[in-house]
Amino acid sequence: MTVSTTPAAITVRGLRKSFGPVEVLKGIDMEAREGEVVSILGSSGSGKSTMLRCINMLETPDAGEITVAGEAIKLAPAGAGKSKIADRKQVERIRSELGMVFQSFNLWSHKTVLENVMEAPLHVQKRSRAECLEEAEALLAKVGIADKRNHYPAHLSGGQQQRAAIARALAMRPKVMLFDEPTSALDPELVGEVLRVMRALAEEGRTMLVVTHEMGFARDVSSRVIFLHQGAIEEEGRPQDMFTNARSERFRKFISG
Amino acid sequence: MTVSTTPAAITVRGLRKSFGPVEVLKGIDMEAREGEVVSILGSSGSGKSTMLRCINMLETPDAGEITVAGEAIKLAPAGAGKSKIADRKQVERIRSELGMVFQSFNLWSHKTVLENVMEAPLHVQKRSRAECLEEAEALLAKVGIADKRNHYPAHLSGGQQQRAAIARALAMRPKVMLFDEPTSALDPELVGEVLRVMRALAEEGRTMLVVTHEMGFARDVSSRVIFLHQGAIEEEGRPQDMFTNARSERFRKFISG
Amino acid sequence: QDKTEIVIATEGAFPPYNLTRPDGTLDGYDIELGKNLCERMKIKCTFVAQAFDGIIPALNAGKFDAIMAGMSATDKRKEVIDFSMSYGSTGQAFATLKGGALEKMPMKDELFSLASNEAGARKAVEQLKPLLQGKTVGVQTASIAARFMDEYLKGVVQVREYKTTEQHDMDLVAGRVDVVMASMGYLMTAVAKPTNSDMTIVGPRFQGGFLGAGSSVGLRKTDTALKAKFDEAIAAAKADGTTKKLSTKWFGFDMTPQ
Amino acid sequence: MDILFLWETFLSLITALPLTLQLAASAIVLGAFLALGLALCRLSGILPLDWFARAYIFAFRGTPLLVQIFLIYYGLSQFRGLRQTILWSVLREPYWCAVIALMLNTAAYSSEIIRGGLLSVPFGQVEAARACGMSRFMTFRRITLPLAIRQALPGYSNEMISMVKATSLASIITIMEVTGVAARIISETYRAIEVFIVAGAIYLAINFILTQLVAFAEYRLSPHLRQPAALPTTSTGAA
Amino acid sequence: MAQPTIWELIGTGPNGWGIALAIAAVMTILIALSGFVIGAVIGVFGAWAKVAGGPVTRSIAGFYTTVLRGIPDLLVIYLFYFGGSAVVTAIGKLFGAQGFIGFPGFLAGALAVGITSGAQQTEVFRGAFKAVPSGELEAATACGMSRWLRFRRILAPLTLRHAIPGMGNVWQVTLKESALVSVTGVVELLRQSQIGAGSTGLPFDFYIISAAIYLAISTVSGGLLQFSEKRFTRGVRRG
Ligand SMILES: Nc1ncnc2c1ncn2[C@@H]1O[C@H](COP(=O)(O)OP(=O)(O)OP(=O)(O)O)[C@@H](O)[C@H]1O
Ligand SMILES: Nc1ncnc2c1ncn2[C@@H]1O[C@H](COP(=O)(O)OP(=O)(O)OP(=O)(O)O)[C@@H](O)[C@H]1O
Ligand SMILES: [Mg+2]
Ligand SMILES: [Mg+2]
Repeated sequence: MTVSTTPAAITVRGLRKSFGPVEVLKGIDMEAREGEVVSILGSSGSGKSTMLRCINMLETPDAGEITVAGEAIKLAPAGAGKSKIADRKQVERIRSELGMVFQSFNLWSHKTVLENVMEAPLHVQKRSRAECLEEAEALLAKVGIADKRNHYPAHLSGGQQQRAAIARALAMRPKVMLFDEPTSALDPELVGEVLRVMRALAEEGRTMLVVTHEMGFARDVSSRVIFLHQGAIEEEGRPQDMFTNARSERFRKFISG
Repeated sequence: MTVSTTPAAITVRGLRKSFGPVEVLKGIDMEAREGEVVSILGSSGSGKSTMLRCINMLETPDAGEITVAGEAIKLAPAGAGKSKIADRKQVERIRSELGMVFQSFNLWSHKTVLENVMEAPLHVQKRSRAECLEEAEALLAKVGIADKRNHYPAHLSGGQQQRAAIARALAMRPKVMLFDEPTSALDPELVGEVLRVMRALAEEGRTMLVVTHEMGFARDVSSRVIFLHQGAIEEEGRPQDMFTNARSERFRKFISG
Repeated sequence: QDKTEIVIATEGAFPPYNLTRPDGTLDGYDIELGKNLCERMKIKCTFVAQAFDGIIPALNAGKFDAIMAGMSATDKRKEVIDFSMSYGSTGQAFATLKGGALEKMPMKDELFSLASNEAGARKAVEQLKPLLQGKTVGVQTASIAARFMDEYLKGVVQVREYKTTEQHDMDLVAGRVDVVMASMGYLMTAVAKPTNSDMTIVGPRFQGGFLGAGSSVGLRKTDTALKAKFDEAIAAAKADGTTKKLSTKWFGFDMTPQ
Repeated sequence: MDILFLWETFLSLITALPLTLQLAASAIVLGAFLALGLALCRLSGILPLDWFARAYIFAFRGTPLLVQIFLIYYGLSQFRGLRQTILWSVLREPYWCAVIALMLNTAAYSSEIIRGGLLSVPFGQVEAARACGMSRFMTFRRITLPLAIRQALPGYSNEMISMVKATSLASIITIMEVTGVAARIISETYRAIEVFIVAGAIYLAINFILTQLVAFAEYRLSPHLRQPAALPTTSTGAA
Repeated sequence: MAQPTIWELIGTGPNGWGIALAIAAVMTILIALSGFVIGAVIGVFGAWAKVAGGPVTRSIAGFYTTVLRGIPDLLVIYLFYFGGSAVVTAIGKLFGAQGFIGFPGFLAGALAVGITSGAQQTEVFRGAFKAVPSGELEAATACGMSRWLRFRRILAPLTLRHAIPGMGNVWQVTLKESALVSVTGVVELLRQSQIGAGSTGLPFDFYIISAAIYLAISTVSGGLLQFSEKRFTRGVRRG
């Protein structure tokens, strides 16, 4: 692992998670330093989404330690090899600093696009309505769906929903962003657009964990690549090293398609 | 348009569709001959999904004529510039020959993966249980989720859900397949896998309409490409022509990302 | 514990014993007599309406102090509450449809007392048995009429129990039952209703014994002083003809108990 | 408390139990079919059917069951004409009047519960069924209804329980089911609380069994909402 | 005896029961409304306890819903009115209800109705909760919403969307159930009709009048429910 003086935004140690009899994460260790963009690659079902979801405690890890901005999330044993959240307030506070874009978007169906984007800044962060509105409009314009601001999610196309979800996550100005395949429903042109937005965020020093199938993004934008295979990290490193000179046979096969 | 002697599997003439005040499809004319693989490209919100959904009448077109395997779908005027389905039985019959993979998968949440795949062959097409089971297992193995056969959709990863949806559509052995971004949630390796499956289908003479953001697929597999822009066909042609020598400025910009 | 003020409960929908006027005031034989009795006892009393269902438990729970609701003092009731002496007794009578098979029931208007003339009553019933064989009789649930059917006509007639007497009248008119048994006082007013123009009172009447000593004031067992006062007042009202006057006004005949 | 009295009361009440169960079961089963029909009328989009169902539900939910039973039993018998027809052979019987009234009433309530369940089905899943050529009926039978039932079950168990309790109103039309007998014992003994406690225990027992059955059904019907238990895993690892 | 017509009966003339019926109708609405509101509050907590509670709260809630839904409502009212007289008096003081109605029968009735209605609403809310897509809740969790905020902003509106038809049912039931309160001496609509029917010997007229008044109350409340159903189903796509 690269040694660095930048403080770690996210540290994951010995993360394990099973669903029923199946162990999905088999002890993950990783770290993302502030301002880093980490791409998480891996085949379908390898545990990428589960890992992101463990980081903001949507799934409670069975074992392991997760540290966000230097603060370790407190877990308590819950018997039968499981854990549970020990301090709900702490987790809520930490979550409000982690933005998440879900693989399946999960927009709130009873709110319009604009309301979706304004919800968290307004009610979780308690910022002023005028400020939230202005920022929400700007974000919607940035992702190109300003004209859909008053539509309900059910009336949007797939790509529009995904962009709304991205805008919603950005609206919280989180320190760390967790993206679960944020460009899966987008056309090449928009992919370029969204990647530009993400690059700008990276330059502002925002930390990002991005699950992606866009090799272009992994190679060109990210500062580090993690390759998950069957619930364990098979290989990780700087993209220029990994894409040209991968140690793992599995990874070489993966990128060749 | 290329003149050909192969009969048309799908013909669309003057297809129009509005949602409220917004006209989403502004008169689409297209044709897919038997055994053809037509890629439908277009930016997010350009009406690709709506077009596929009109072809199997999940959205009723406002105007226009849709012909599947030489049989024109009967529409009746419904006032206010709208139409409605005139012959429900006809539409049901036609639908059972059109396989569809939805952009949002739409797996049946109360059935396991295997049950999802077997449902239509067993109950719509009334094939024997043994045959359906054998075929379903084979399809699941083909898309690589045989071990998840007894899982419910809620317990699958995004890519696994998408593959289950593909298997479900294939299980009906439809004459025409409508794919709405069938590889959006898949990693490059699986994309390759699924595209191979699709190519094999094409070689069997199955007609396919594929909405996709995979330029590789559009270029290498499809026999024709349609580029939708703001609800109208901006350009169409053979992929080799379009990708090297597009007439439309818009399309050139689109593929350059 | 000499009370100067009491609350008396009545049902409020059982004319002519008690009924409610459209403006909400209570009226009827129970009420007029009750007011008269209170004057005699020099007690200020208020009448309230209370559904019959909960009336005895509510008395015992202390929601009010006395019941005057055309209630017969039966043995069963006496297990739970006390009764004053009777202030009205009409006996139990039959009613059937005009032109029906039972219209010609014998012994019309003859009165048999189960207390003083048990044997006579039994003979009368024996005479009625062939006529009533297999007929359906309507009575009010758990009323003394129901008890009468159980003791004297079990196996001969089919009994149907109704929540209110009015309901068995309706079923008599509709033809679901052949004959009903209820208190004479009630039946007199029932047959006078325009809707019951086909109904007529037939056969003998019965009273006394388990049929109870007639309508009495219901009281808590602990209120012995109040009971003494009521007894005294009722005796006085009987003696000076008040009960005769009031019952003739409300029922059309004198029902002062002997 | 007087144990002997409670026991005697119990013995008298239990003889009326079969009648209570019979009334409840016939009303619930017949009512369920009618309810489904009404819910479908409401959702059919065919205006006359929709209005008919609305009016029906309005009338039967809007008025007390007691009044309905009363009007069906005593009210209809007021019409001399009706007493001459064949219908009278059914309406003459208190039992059938009770079943009819209970059934008509529960159908109105159940149809709204079923409608709520039908509306909660994610539309994408209906579309997927249509897209593979399922007829409207098959889509309904294989996809919409199973999903709707899962959603409506808790509410429907409410209604079934209400029906069991509502059979008690049949006592006003001379049917001697559990409450009818209880009312008789009360007016003979005036020990309302004790009798009601025994009757209550009997109803509670019926309803307890009923809720357990519904809960079991609910559990069986929603494996997709639970974590997979030890499924037969022929684990070959992810693809 | 000249029979008054139905119009005279509902009028305010010498034979008119109009005012008495109007007062009784207001009483019915008051009992039903307070019972329903009490029930809604209990229902929310009950459903929450059942869905999110630990084993102890869950079994308490389970016991509550089973028993309160299982026993006849009349028994609950009896227990409150006779048995719990002392408790009711204490609570009455707490709420300062004395001045308003001036009769603990009302309080006993409203509480009894509320507690039974609460058991039903618990089940309605629980069923509706299960229909909320888990992804939308996760999205709320992920942006750091506290439990309360998530409940208020996301869960409650989405749950209500599915709960409203069921709540409509419970409201109708509660409205009818208010009639049972008459055993406590409260003169509500049905009791007033029985008084009128008994006192005049015109049962049908009175039952039809009361049915009409119940229908009128349902119409108004039905309108409100439909309005809220519209409001809460914003953003739902249906074929
Ligand atoms: N039910 C609906 N009601 C209103 N507007 C709709 C509805 N469905 C789609 N639209 C609008 O129609 C337009 C076309 O939608 P469509 O889903 O066809 O886009 P698409 O080309 O598939 O885009 P994507 O690549 O993002 O999936 C969009 O602007 C969308 O907002
Ligand atoms: N709630 C659950 N219950 C049971 N199994 C689950 C659950 N969620 C995920 N899994 C299983 O865990 C494994 C990892 O899932 P995960 O969603 O993390 O995959 P992924 O790497 O994100 O894949 P994809 O690229 O397809 O989204 C999969 O095999 C999946 O079936
Ligand atoms: Mg995933
Ligand atoms: Mg689309």
